[in-house]
Amino acid sequence: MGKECLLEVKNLKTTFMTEKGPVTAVNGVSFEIYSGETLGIVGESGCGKSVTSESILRLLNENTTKYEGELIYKGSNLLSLSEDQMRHIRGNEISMIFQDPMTSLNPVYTIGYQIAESFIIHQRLGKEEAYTQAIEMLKLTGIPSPEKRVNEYPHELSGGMRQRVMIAMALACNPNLLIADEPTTALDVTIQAQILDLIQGLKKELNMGVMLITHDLGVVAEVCTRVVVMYLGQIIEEAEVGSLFSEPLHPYTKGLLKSVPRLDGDRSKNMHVIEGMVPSLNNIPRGCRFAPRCSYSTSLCEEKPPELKEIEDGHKVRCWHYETVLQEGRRKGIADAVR
Amino acid sequence: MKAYILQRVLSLIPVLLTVAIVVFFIMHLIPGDPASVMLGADATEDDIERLREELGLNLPMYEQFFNWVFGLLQGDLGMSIYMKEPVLQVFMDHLGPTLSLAILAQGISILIAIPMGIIAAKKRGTSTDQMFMVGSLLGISLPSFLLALLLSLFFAVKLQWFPVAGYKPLDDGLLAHLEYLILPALSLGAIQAALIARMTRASMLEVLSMNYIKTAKSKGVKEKLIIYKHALRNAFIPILTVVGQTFGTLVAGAVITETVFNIPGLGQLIMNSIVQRDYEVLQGTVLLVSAAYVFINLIVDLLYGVVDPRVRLSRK
Amino acid sequence: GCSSKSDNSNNDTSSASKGGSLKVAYPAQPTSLDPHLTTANATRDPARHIFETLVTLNSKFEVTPMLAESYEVSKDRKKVTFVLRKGVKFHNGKEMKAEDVIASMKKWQEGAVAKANLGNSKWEAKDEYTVILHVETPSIVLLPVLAEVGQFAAIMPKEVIESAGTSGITEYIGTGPFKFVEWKQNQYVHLKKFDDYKASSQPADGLAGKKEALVDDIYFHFVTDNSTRVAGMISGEYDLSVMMPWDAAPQFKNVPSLETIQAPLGIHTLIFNKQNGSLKNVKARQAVNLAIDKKEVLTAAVTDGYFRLDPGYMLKEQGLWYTDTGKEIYEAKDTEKAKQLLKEAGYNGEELRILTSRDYSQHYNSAVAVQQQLKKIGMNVKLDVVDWSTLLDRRNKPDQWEMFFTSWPVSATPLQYPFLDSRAKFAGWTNNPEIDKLLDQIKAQSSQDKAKETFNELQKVIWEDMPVVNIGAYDSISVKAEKVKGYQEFLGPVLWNTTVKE
Amino acid sequence: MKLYYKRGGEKVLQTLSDERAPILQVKNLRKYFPIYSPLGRVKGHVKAVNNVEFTLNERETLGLVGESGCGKSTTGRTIMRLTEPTEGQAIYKESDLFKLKRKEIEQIRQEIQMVFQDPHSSLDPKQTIGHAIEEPMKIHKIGSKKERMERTLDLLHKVGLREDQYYRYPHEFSGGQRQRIGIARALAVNPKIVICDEPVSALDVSIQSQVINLLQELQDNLNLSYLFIAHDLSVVRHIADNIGVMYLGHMVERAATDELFSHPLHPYTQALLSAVPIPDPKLKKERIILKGDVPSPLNPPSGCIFHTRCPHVMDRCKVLSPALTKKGANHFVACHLYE
Amino acid sequence: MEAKTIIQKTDQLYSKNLMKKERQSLLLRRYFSNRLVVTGSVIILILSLISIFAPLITIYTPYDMIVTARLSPPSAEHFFGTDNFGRDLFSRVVYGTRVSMTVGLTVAAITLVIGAVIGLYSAYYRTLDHILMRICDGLMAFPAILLAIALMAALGPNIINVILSLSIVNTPTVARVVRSAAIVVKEQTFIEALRSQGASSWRIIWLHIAPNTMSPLIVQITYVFGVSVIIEASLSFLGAGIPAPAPSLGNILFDGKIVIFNAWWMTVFPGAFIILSVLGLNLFGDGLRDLLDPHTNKVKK
Ligand SMILES: Nc1ncnc2c1ncn2[C@@H]1O[C@H](COP(=O)(O)OP(=O)(O)OP(=O)(O)O)[C@@H](O)[C@H]1O
Ligand SMILES: Nc1ncnc2c1ncn2[C@@H]1O[C@H](COP(=O)(O)OP(=O)(O)OP(=O)(O)O)[C@@H](O)[C@H]1O
Ligand SMILES: [Mg+2]
Ligand SMILES: [Mg+2]
Repeated sequence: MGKECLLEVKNLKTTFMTEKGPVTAVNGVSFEIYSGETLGIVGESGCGKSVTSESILRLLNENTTKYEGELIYKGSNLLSLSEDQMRHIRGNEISMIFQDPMTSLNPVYTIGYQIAESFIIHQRLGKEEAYTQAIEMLKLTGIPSPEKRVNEYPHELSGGMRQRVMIAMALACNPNLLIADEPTTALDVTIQAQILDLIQGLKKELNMGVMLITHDLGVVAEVCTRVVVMYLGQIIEEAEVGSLFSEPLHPYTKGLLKSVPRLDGDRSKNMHVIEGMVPSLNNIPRGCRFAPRCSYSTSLCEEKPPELKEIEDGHKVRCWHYETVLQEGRRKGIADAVR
Repeated sequence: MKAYILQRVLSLIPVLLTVAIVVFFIMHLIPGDPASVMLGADATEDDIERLREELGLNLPMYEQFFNWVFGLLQGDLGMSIYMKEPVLQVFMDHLGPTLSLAILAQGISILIAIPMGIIAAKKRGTSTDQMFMVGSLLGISLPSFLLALLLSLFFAVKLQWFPVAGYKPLDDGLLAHLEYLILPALSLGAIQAALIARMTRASMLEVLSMNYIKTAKSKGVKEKLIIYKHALRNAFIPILTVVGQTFGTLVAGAVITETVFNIPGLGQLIMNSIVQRDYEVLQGTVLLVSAAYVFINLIVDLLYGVVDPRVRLSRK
Repeated sequence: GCSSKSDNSNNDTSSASKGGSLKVAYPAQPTSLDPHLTTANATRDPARHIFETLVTLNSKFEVTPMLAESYEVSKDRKKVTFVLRKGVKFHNGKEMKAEDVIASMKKWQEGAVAKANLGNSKWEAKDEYTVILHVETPSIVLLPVLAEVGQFAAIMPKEVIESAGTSGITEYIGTGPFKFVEWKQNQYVHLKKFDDYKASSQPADGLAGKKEALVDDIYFHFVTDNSTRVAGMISGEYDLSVMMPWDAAPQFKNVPSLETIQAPLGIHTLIFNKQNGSLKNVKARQAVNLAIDKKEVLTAAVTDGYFRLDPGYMLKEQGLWYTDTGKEIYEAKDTEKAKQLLKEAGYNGEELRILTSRDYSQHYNSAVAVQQQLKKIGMNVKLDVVDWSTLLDRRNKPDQWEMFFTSWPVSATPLQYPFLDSRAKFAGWTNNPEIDKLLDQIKAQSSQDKAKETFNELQKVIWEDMPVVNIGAYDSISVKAEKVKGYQEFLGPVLWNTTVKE
Repeated sequence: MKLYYKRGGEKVLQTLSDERAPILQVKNLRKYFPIYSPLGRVKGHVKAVNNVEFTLNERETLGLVGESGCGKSTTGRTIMRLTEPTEGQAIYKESDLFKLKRKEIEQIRQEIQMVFQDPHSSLDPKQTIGHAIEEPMKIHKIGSKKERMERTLDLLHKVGLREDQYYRYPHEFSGGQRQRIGIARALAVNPKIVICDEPVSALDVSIQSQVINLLQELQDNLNLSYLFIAHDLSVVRHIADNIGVMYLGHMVERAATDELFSHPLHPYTQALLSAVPIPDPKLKKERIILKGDVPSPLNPPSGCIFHTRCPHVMDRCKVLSPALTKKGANHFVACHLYE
Repeated sequence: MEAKTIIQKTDQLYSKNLMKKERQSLLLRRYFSNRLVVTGSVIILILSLISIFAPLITIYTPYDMIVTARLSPPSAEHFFGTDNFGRDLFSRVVYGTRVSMTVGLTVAAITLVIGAVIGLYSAYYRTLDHILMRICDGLMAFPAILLAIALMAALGPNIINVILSLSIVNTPTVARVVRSAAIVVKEQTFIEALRSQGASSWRIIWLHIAPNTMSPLIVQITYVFGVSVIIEASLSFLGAGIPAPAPSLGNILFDGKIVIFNAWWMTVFPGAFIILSVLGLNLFGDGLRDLLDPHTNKVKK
């Protein structure tokens, strides 16, 4: 299967008008998604992952949100489409799964209806036909006895099942691109494994592009092909999964990787810590946004924001000192290997 | 479900008992009694005393109370002293106008208020929103008697579009029936409308910020459908609650409206029973009105289940 | 436009259009339509169209036969023989006979008014159409009481009386020109023309004489809210409304389709508590009289033009009784002297309560005005505003009030005023042996002239001892639509011989 | 006093936990929540905790893991007597906590404190954090006003907050900081045992390690014993000396940490371990994906509670419930496979 | 050591003051940017000033009557005209506002205290809840104005009884609001945390649950204030409220009702004052809710 570029995000900037003035939650984010690949977007809570994904479908409140940049999908800019054209894309060509399956399903309608609705809107199917299709979709996601389940309400299902319903709904119209915004955060590990497995399987089967948003690097390592790391509304690093984990270039990525507790880590050591906290969006550092927490930080970092730079093939980083980081990492890697 | 209804009905007992005690003792604490009222201003004390005895009003209060409660337990609400009819009968005679009035008032207020609330929520922060909300605030601030007076002055006396006062039962034709009820219903429904509009707006705003609205949007559902299908139904529970509660206040509000528009409903009945000290009528009526209030709220609770399947099975 | 006291009683009514229905906006709902039971106007006004009495009053307040063809008082004044009119039918079709009269009178006699004046008098049927009343002590009020309009001596069928309970009859069947159809609680009383009514052959005069139902239906709509009645009259919702608020009168002048009718209502009195409190002392009461500006009080109560400053306890119209004795006392107004009298009475700023109710604006307004006036002579006056029924209850308790206002409808004789007789134990508890003696004397007088003379004496004593103060006489206002013709008011609305031109 | 562990440097291996004196022994703990019918009759029971046994030793951390709803919090809350147990014993200092009177238990709470999962709702939003930390001292009437204040400032310092934050309100802090406040509050009255109910689940990775390090440090300095409840195995592995694995109210396996991770015996433990995503794309391990959802505790399966999802299910499992049996030193498992 | 604590303390003091100022200025900013509250408070302020300084701004007392000058229209002498006793309407309206505000305020204060106690305790103790809430249900099912009318009839009309009966009528709703807020608070982990520290119920209820139910309580109380003003007026309008000759907005309207055709001023002025005071309070309450609830204030347009 050829890798065609599904969506090109160019310099996306999303600004909220708030009481305290405009807040730019996503500031100049650019990346591409290809069909058949899983792009991971990671970052801590509040770094702008959800805003990025919702900006792509223009789901945010139009009255209080301003989008800038370009979202090139099939040659046209999503940001300049009319609401009607956009609606045709939503759920049909690009669809989305949200983090919390409990609150993301409408509690007052049966899951059958909610899945069927996609068919009714986009394929103009009759009610009965749409329900049959809905049952098919449920079957696809591996829910047992879907004929019965279609008539149940969200609250009658467990978390894992609800997330399957969300997936069934999102996949109803064979979208080209699936955006999954933290699809497993609310679930237990064993259920998470089930769901990730399902998404992976379906992706292969339907040759979609998947944009997987998460803050769990473990999940990224298991399912993604490429990763974008975000920090405070910006991309700070982008790479193939392998090279990101083996050779993180940004001190933040590195810190993050180290502070994730590992089943095979050394128990007796203290856990690695990234000191400090993420600054608020109202109070963004002048230079590099990570500078206040960075151990490599110099006066340059505090003065001047670095650009996102492509270092190797497909590996981009936004840091003045990536070389130092790289070298240190390599030395350490050798040391580890020796030990 | 049945068990739930049964439980709710059982919980009526203490509520109604409270009402019974309060209404009985308030009534009997009021100076004056039916005997002196009935015999008029010039009656002598002896006459009054004699009538009092005949009516059983000279018994100790607790005895009267227990007699009454005992009757209640056997389903006997007592007799009207003046009308010489069973209280239930009297109540039913006066129920019609109030019911019509309340339904019409509630209907008008719902018809005006819910769309207003939805539009305000949709256009949050715009001048339409502000206009609607200031309007609804005025609705809350305007005492209903003042509104009743102004409406009657303008539409009935000046323009003569509607009759000033009075009532025609439904048997006289729907049009005649409504003709007499429109103004009272408007004045009675204004506060309700204001409350419902505000609640609708608040509730819609909350629902519109929910994740499932985003989900619907991400599916490509039209905005209109999102509002009317996905949001409104979810926003309905708090609206229903207000509707249920205000239905109770409608009866209270009817006291004033019925006085101004001279409608022979429960409000008038209650007022007259207080004035005339028709103990058992007042006690029975208030008891039934309270029961109706509780009952309406039970229905509202059951409607929750229709609107929201989550409420259907599990209740805390 | 506004017209005088009563519509010129037309004799051309017969030529006027008949039929139609008359919608009366009535200010209060009766507690019962049984006239034997209560003195209330709300009962009297609808009931007088259903029921009739043996004798009644003509426009000069003279006793005139009604259901009786004639009556005759025996020499010793202990026996009155009534000959009944023949062929008078009750609404149930039965003819009125002596047994009905006797049953009715027995029941009526249990009422307060009758009991006080007739005592244990006995009724006897001489034959089917003759009844005889035997009294123990002769009394000048005997016939006036039988003709009294409040708690009146209505004649009903015997069966109706037999089936009556403690709180009155349940079937409203009389001999009047209108028959009872329906009473919708809190809504209306509906009367219908009684086709078999047998009218008296005498010309119509007051409540007496020929009565003819010229409308098919009468509705007494109970409209308790004054402003609603006003609005209803202006908008044409109702044809007639009695006891209108005086303050609304100017408004009616601007409406061409309405006519205002002014009729004497009665006297306005301030009653003192003579059993308890500071006003036990006659000097204190006299001080109050001196302090009150009666014109101001009446203006506040019933507005300008609807009252007469008059010391008489009987109305000027009642030539049989009227006297203006006590005028000087009535008109005297002297704050200084009042203060002086108060001091003599030993008044020390104790709180005096005026018991009043908003249910009657004239009483309430008077109370408000008097409170201000009494303050000027240093009296510490408080208003106790309660609802009417509470007032009725509280005024019977000597420790609960010092003063209250009340009005007295025009009465056939002064003997009906309960505030004079110590035996009536009426609120205020007048206990003046001299007054009692004079009352008895009036009762025992054999001629009206002598009775009037004694009454003159009585009124003088009243103005001196001041068990109550007469503030003045005042009129009621009724409003009718222009299309209502032949309507007159005599001690209440009279709806026979009245037409509605449609 | 003997130190067993030194953090951050070379480790002193400890072998037998029996060396340490038990401080809290929980035996045969059951907690059934009655379910009422609308008429107030008991309809059934949620068997939230069913026959749980463990021993917590002095200066040791006992980890309690399991998926959502398996009864971990209920266990902790029952020991605190925040909810009354249905059955069982909890021996602390020779007395049974479950038999103490109301006043006595209020006293004993000075020695057993708790840190909660949700840092947002576990602090009174209307109380400054200084007062929040002082509150337990006030309750137990410890020290004068001045002493309390000084101790509070000291505690703030200890958990890495600035003294001048004494007068700030909870909403002015980030999740990690709030959790530190919660910890400071628990430590204010010098407890012996701290029950930590998922203290880091709500935190971001980079903050999570800060809090865990803090907990470990405090344990060493203050000789605390932790009952550490979590669902994240990799975190528990880091901090716990012994681990109990719970499933549907039952403790299915208990062992020393290293033993459990190297030789998981129970099929559920094995699945749980395999489901934890490893942040290393090179390490593609075989995952055991369990079928279905966790059954409801209202209506637990007969026999072995795990048999509905167990890959090794045998006929026996459906009828016979296995007992917790000893398999090696300090390793207990409840499974028919090992009988 | 001592020096250090002193420095620390001055530091704390300094930062405490600074923070207080910061907070105040933020609150002030939010206050002034909220048009609702500002309008509401301006209205209430004006009305309060009018009622407090009533004797200073009126020429006549509300009782002076010149019966001959009854029902005269507004003029330079009588700004609002005179009433049916020839009393100065301006003075009566001003004093009437005073009465209405007093009634509203006192009822609000009484219901606040009693409602809070009932609400908090029934939220905390389940058995108590069953009893108290049934009683509240009963009182709530009882049509409020009827309860007030009946109570007034029983107790006799005077301002204290008006306040008493309005308090009885309104307490159940306040109790309910407090209770439902308190139940939510009670389920929060910090209450469990307090229990796990050994805190007594008294401490939990009064020091922790109570402060957290404040914002819905305050909103409800402003509502009660408004409702009391209206019910008092309605009672007076039905002739069962503040007894004469004391003026209240309602009984002025009651008198004005009959002369509405020929003396509009007796309806318009007291009516406007009632609407103004209730409107002011509602605006204030609404705005206050927005102020107290950080969520509704986030997005500005
Ligand atoms: N409607 C909004 N108005 C103002 N600020 C907003 C709005 N929505 C999001 N933000 C801010 O934008 C930033 C990014 O939010 P976003 O939801 O994208 O974070 P996230 O990376 O998805 O975090 P999480 O992992 O918690 O979901 C946050 O600081 C958030 O406060
Ligand atoms: N008060 C209660 N009434 C009824 N059931 C309860 C109550 N508290 C807890 N439960 C039930 O007991 C079971 C165990 O709950 P518990 O909170 O102990 O689980 P947990 O392991 O802590 O889960 P989590 O990881 O989600 O916190 C759950 O099924 C829960 O629904
Ligand atoms: Mg997000
Ligand atoms: Mg838990």
